[in-house]
Amino acid sequence: MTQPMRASSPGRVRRWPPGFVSVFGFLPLAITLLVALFGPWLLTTNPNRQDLAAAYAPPSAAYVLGADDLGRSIAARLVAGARISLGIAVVGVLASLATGLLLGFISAFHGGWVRQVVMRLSDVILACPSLLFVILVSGLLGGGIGAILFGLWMSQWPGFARLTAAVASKELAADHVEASRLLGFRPGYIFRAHVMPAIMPYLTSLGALTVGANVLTISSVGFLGLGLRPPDAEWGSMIAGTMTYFRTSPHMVLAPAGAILICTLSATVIGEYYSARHQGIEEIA
Amino acid sequence: MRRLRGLGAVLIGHVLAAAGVAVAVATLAFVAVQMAPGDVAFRIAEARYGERISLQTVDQARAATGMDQNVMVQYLRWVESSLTGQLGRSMVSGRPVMPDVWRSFQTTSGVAVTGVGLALFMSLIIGFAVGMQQDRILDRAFLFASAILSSVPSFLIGIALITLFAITLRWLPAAGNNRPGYAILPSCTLALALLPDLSRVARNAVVRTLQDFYPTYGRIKGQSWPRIVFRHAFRPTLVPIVAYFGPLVAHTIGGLVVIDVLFNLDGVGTRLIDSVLAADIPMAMGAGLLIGVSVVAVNGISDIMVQLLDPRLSTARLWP
Amino acid sequence: EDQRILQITSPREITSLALADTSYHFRRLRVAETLVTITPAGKLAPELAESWSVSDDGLVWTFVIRSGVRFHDGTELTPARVRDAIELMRKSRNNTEMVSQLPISSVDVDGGAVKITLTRPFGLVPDFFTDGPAIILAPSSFAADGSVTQIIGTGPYRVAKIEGKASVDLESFPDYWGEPARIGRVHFTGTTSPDTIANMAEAGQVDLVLGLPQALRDRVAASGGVRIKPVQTARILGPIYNAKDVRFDDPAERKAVSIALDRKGIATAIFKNPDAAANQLFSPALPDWHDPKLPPIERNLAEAKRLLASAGWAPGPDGVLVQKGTRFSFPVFVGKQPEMAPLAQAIQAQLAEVGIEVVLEKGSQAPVLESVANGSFVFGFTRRNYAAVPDPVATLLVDYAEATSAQAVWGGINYHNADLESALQRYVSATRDEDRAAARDELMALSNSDLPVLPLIWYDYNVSISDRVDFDSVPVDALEVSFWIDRVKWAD
Amino acid sequence: MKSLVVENLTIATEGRAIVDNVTLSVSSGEILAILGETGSGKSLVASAIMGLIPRGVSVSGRIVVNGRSLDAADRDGLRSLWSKDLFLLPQEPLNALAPLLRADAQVAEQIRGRRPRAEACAALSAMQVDPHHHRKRPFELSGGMAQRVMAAIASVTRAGIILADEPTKGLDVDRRHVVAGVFDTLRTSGRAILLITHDIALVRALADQVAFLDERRIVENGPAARVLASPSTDYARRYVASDPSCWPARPYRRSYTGKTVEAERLRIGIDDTVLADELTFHCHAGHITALLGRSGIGKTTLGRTLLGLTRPLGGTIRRPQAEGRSALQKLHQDPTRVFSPWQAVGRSLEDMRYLAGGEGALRQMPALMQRFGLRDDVLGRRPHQISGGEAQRLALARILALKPRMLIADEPTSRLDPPVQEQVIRHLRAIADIDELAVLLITHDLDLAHAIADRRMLLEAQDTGPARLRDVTRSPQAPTA
Ligand SMILES: Nc1ncnc2c1ncn2[C@@H]1O[C@H](COP(=O)(O)OP(=O)(O)OP(=O)(O)O)[C@@H](O)[C@H]1O
Ligand SMILES: Nc1ncnc2c1ncn2[C@@H]1O[C@H](COP(=O)(O)OP(=O)(O)OP(=O)(O)O)[C@@H](O)[C@H]1O
Ligand SMILES: [Mg+2]
Ligand SMILES: [Mg+2]
Ligand code: NI
Repeated sequence: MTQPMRASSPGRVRRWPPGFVSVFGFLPLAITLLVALFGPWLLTTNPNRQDLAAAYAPPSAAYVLGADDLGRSIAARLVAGARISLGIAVVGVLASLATGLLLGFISAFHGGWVRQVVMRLSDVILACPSLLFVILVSGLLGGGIGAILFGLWMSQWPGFARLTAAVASKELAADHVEASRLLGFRPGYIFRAHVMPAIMPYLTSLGALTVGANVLTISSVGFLGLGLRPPDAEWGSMIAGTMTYFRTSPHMVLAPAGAILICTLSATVIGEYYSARHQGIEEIA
Repeated sequence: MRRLRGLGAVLIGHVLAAAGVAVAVATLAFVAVQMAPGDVAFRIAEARYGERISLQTVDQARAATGMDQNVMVQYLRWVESSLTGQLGRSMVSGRPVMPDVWRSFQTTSGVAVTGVGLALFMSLIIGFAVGMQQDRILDRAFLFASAILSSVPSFLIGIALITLFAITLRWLPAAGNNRPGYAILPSCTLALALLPDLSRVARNAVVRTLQDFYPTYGRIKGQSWPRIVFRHAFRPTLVPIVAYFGPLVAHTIGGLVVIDVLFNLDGVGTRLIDSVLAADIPMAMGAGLLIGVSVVAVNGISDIMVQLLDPRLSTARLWP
Repeated sequence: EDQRILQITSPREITSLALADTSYHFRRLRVAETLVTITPAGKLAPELAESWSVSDDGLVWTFVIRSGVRFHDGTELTPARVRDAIELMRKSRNNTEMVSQLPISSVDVDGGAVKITLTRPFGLVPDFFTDGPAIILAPSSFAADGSVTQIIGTGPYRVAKIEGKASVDLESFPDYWGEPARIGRVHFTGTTSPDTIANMAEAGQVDLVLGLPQALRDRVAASGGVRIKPVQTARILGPIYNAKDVRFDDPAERKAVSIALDRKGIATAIFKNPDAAANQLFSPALPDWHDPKLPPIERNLAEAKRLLASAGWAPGPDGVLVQKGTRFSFPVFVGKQPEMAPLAQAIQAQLAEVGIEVVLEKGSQAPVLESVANGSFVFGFTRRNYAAVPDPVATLLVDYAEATSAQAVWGGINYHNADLESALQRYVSATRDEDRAAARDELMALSNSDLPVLPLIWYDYNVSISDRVDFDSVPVDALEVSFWIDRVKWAD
Repeated sequence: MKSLVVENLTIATEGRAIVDNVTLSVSSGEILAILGETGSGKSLVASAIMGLIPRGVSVSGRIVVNGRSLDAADRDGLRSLWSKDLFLLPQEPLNALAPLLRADAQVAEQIRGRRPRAEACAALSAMQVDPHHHRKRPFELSGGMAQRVMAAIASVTRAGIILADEPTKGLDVDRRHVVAGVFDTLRTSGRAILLITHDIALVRALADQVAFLDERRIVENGPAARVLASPSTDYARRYVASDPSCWPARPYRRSYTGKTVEAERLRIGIDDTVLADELTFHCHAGHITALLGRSGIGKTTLGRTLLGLTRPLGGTIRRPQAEGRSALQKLHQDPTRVFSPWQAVGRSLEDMRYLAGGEGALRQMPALMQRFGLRDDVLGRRPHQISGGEAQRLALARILALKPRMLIADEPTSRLDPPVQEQVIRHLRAIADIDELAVLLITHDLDLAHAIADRRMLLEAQDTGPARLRDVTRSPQAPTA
């Protein structure tokens, strides 16, 4: 066994080399985000245009990534799906993040029963697996972007709230906050100048990891057939719709699966990168 | 002695929390069914009659299941039958809920225990092997591989395993739970789905421990390396891993829903979803109850284990 | 002794033991039997009734009950038991059950026979007794409150164990009255996910897949070790509509929607069978009712647009047709069946080309029925089997007869046609074959011109057969009455 | 022969030398004390000798251990000498003890005897660790106890060279003698000891040689007796003189100024545990009142209660008010931690404009900074990049700008080295005198209290029940702090 004896001072762990993070983290995610934002203007083919005669067509000049079971361009649907899959994932994270930040900070700042209420509530929600939650909500509300967003938001804000509360109460107990309070600064200022900078790296990391997890969750819900309303092109339901033909026309499954993989991988790499820069995130989260 | 009393309090706290959560989850399932848009009787009728559903069968279902009664009455009826331990009768099959839910739970826990056990075992080995090589090539390779694996949807992992081991090699059954070895592929799928996160937790725990000064100081004091690893550092390293059991069980139950569908297993998560969508209130509440209790139980066990491992953490942190 | 177990699967689950719910299923598994059955060739055949006859006035039907038949619990089948069972069937308020539709005035035991007296002549009594819920179970099947607690039938197989909704173990019944089952033990797995069914077939884990979804046929066939027997059924898949709704009250509108659909494309791409494209309500599986001379319905967008224009529809600002402020737009619920999602999307895209907007929603039968109940229903799909009782008129009666059509859902909502109603009446009360034939021709003509259901796809029924099983011994039943597993032999 | 020689040791981070060309040597049976400002690199010198220099810090020079000469950058070479030749008593004992192993087990595993457990207990008892603490785990021990467990481990080491980094911090006078005894015994047994400390009294009692580290290099070294008696460099002179025991005592005067804070029958505690009761006292403007008391008795809690940070359990407090905020302010123990660590300290000062009356306060700052001798260039740095003395003066300036009436200073100098402590304390005295500010100075250091406080109050435990407050300003015998 080697002796890992570099430990006298933790320092910063360089888990991912920065170049690596750019190539596998920021670059693919940036491209996907750009595609999601500007894709509809780049598209020459309508993602919902059907040509039953071209159904199951393998990749060709006309269909760069082939056509699906209804003869729709898979490439066009991937581009359209970026907006939906990634959009829901990101918006879901932003909404949970905002809620969690607010409730977490308030419960850390106020303490007492407010904290108890928020924390017990998030305990109960966290005990419910988030995939189950999203499935149930979107099943009951009949699918649709709103239902999935609601499910993601509902199941994810507690994680952010607990993280915020943990970091914030540690930070609020620190001398610099006590000093600021004594000097007469208001909670808003303390949040902005003392607590936010401490939470930010954790939130970035958890946020990025959650975006990745969300892409997977959305695709799983789509796979179970409970996702969005057809014909919306969402990557998971693209897989679900064509899974049957996996062994006969693999391109129909591999293209969206690849998109999910790349997107999740880059979000994971980014999240891991940030959490490696701020050790101890597992303990707090 | 004081610590034992502390543990006793923790235990009671957990039991109370479990009861609370169980009732909360079951009630939530009840509310969810009631809140869903549309007439519940139609959903029950569809689950019962499938293709043969008609306006008459809907009326029949409504009358047979007591859905024509007041919501409060329905809820109280469930509470009443739950107190007898039967959890009522399914609105779809008419059979008592308990044996069915229990069977699903056994299926799920069979797969879950094997899968989680496998993942735990592998991740401990990987975690120690890789964590001690921190930042070397093996560590980097592991981190990248685990990031990739964690980005693959679990249904694709399952499909890959089925294609290889069931269809191509024909070593194992592709689905169902009536064949010997049926749990192997689902468990492996689950294990592979859990492995990236779990082994990262293990690896980080090892790295964290080794970043502390005391293992180094052990060497300064002249202790041997194995002694430091197993006597000084092992217990602290286990703490974050055991503490991760809570999220782990949630991931497991979530992941199993997909695995159930893929392998045609009648698991408890799938049963919860099916029965909520079918508005089978007693069944949904029964399944929710079992899921809630098992999540809380695992959380409790993990909590108590963490506190036994590291008494520093025993300060009034009841749940989770 | 041969300890091998025949492994079978189908996309059905055992939702409950109640007769209305899964009696079909236990009949298919050859556990329970009815008085009259249908052979794989589609002909009526005696089962628990040895023979039957009708009085000249057509009012009294006599069913001679087979003697020496034992239930799986050892008790004997008696005419009294049959009478009680029929009395139970009559009480059902469920209009999908056939026996309750019969105009029965009384049921009596007459020696070794059961006599059924009608209030008016009705030609299809034996046909109606082939219905699934008409199975006859031993009294020990029922609890005191009348609910079914176990399935104690008379078939060649008896239930050894039922576990959950997906697993049934069967063993052959030594005291069976007829030819005993050839394979001693059978295990049935209900599998809802089509991919899982395909996986099991490809892995060689099941010997028979009874009802392999059409879309999976090529894939499973390509895997080797499995052969597939397909057969066209009498099951139609097609749009139904609310005939009172302004969008569908005019036959021209229905015609336009019908010819706006690309049947060939859908049949080929989604159902993998160009012959599945339906040009009439009744498939070739019902030779008496199928008109082979009818030409295929070709897609004709120009004609469709013209018809719609003639019915008063003009394109609105967004391209969707409008008539007096009503947009030609409606929701469609997409069910869970494997073909429904692509089918609905194909139809959405095809109707969009003539200016009809389809909004797809998740959900299957329940919301459809609910919208029917509250009057908001516009458009949906039916998957109607016209041979649940071998004579399609039984199903037509439920859907279109004056007495029942108000409650009918799966054959055109609010659809009334006096000609159709009278033709149906004439058919069932006809005592002469030529009267009946005339009524049948009229029914065929009406159903194909007035389009109560827009014919789209005829379903195939596929059985995938592993090489462990003797391929030729597996009967394939186009009418989906039974799996006939008692006739299956091992390959060696 | 010298046991340990450090030649031309240079330690640097990117672009900045922390220790420059340091040369030291210790013989066996000798104690070398290294004194110097906090952050001057004393601990890093010890780390370098142990081969523990963290990544990102470069090190050069030679280290000779018992005649074996090694490159200072040869980490593996130095590590191979661990426990046989080199032993370290680290600055933070809690980081060095295995967190979940009991104290006696940690000592016992160092002992090669036949009955290690019994010998371990004997060693612990010798350190005045009571037997009922022997089976405790590190986190159940107070800082002082942990320090003594480490001393017990050191007392059984076989290594010939011992590096001790502040082994007596956090200990009261009696316990300090015990630990000093350990080093004395080790010296007698022929060990060479490198002692890093801020404690001049300990150096006087123990050291054979003394070295002063200032501005990255050794400014003066030599035999302890000579150097301490007549330091030749400015820095050493200042260092020795800054020991509060050398300061003149402050004479008693009656007070005529107004009262700032008044407490009547105050009962303090945490949650429902009463720590002290029947506290009736007041502070006068322009006075420094010292609050003395045993560790853990509740001094900090009393301060926090006065500030309104902890809820009083009974009694009344009258506090001055100013501009909607409390006119009571606190000077913290660790000055570098009172500024938001995420921004430059200048930014933290500018943020005062968000306060009521903050603009006016901000305009005062330049003058205040000048008064405290602070240069503008500190403003651009983050808190961890400024020295403790600078930080404490900056904190004082920020507080003064808001014109408080009273200041509660909780051990404001215990993290600072003696020269810096003196500087801060003199500023505090000046503030009290010039700005008529009342100061409540919480301290353990009796000498300090005698030197600058106008009043001294002792919080002392009763035989039964909560602690009481006693005015000891004019009591002749020194209360034990
Ligand atoms: N890993 C590191 N990387 C960069 N700089 C460091 C590192 N460790 C310490 N330093 C810096 O080196 C300087 C000396 O630190 P050191 O701990 O040796 O001081 P010290 O003299 O022991 O102080 P104290 O009396 O407070 O213990 C400090 O300015 C510190 O910020
Ligand atoms: N947050 C807390 N929760 C519970 N007990 C506490 C807390 N803070 C302090 N105590 C306890 O309250 C008592 C008084 O603590 P306090 O900090 O006031 O002592 P002190 O006199 O300032 O001691 P020292 O001189 O060591 O700083 C101690 O016994 C301590 O253990
Ligand atoms: Mg130091
Ligand atoms: Mg204190
Ligand atoms: Ni006075």
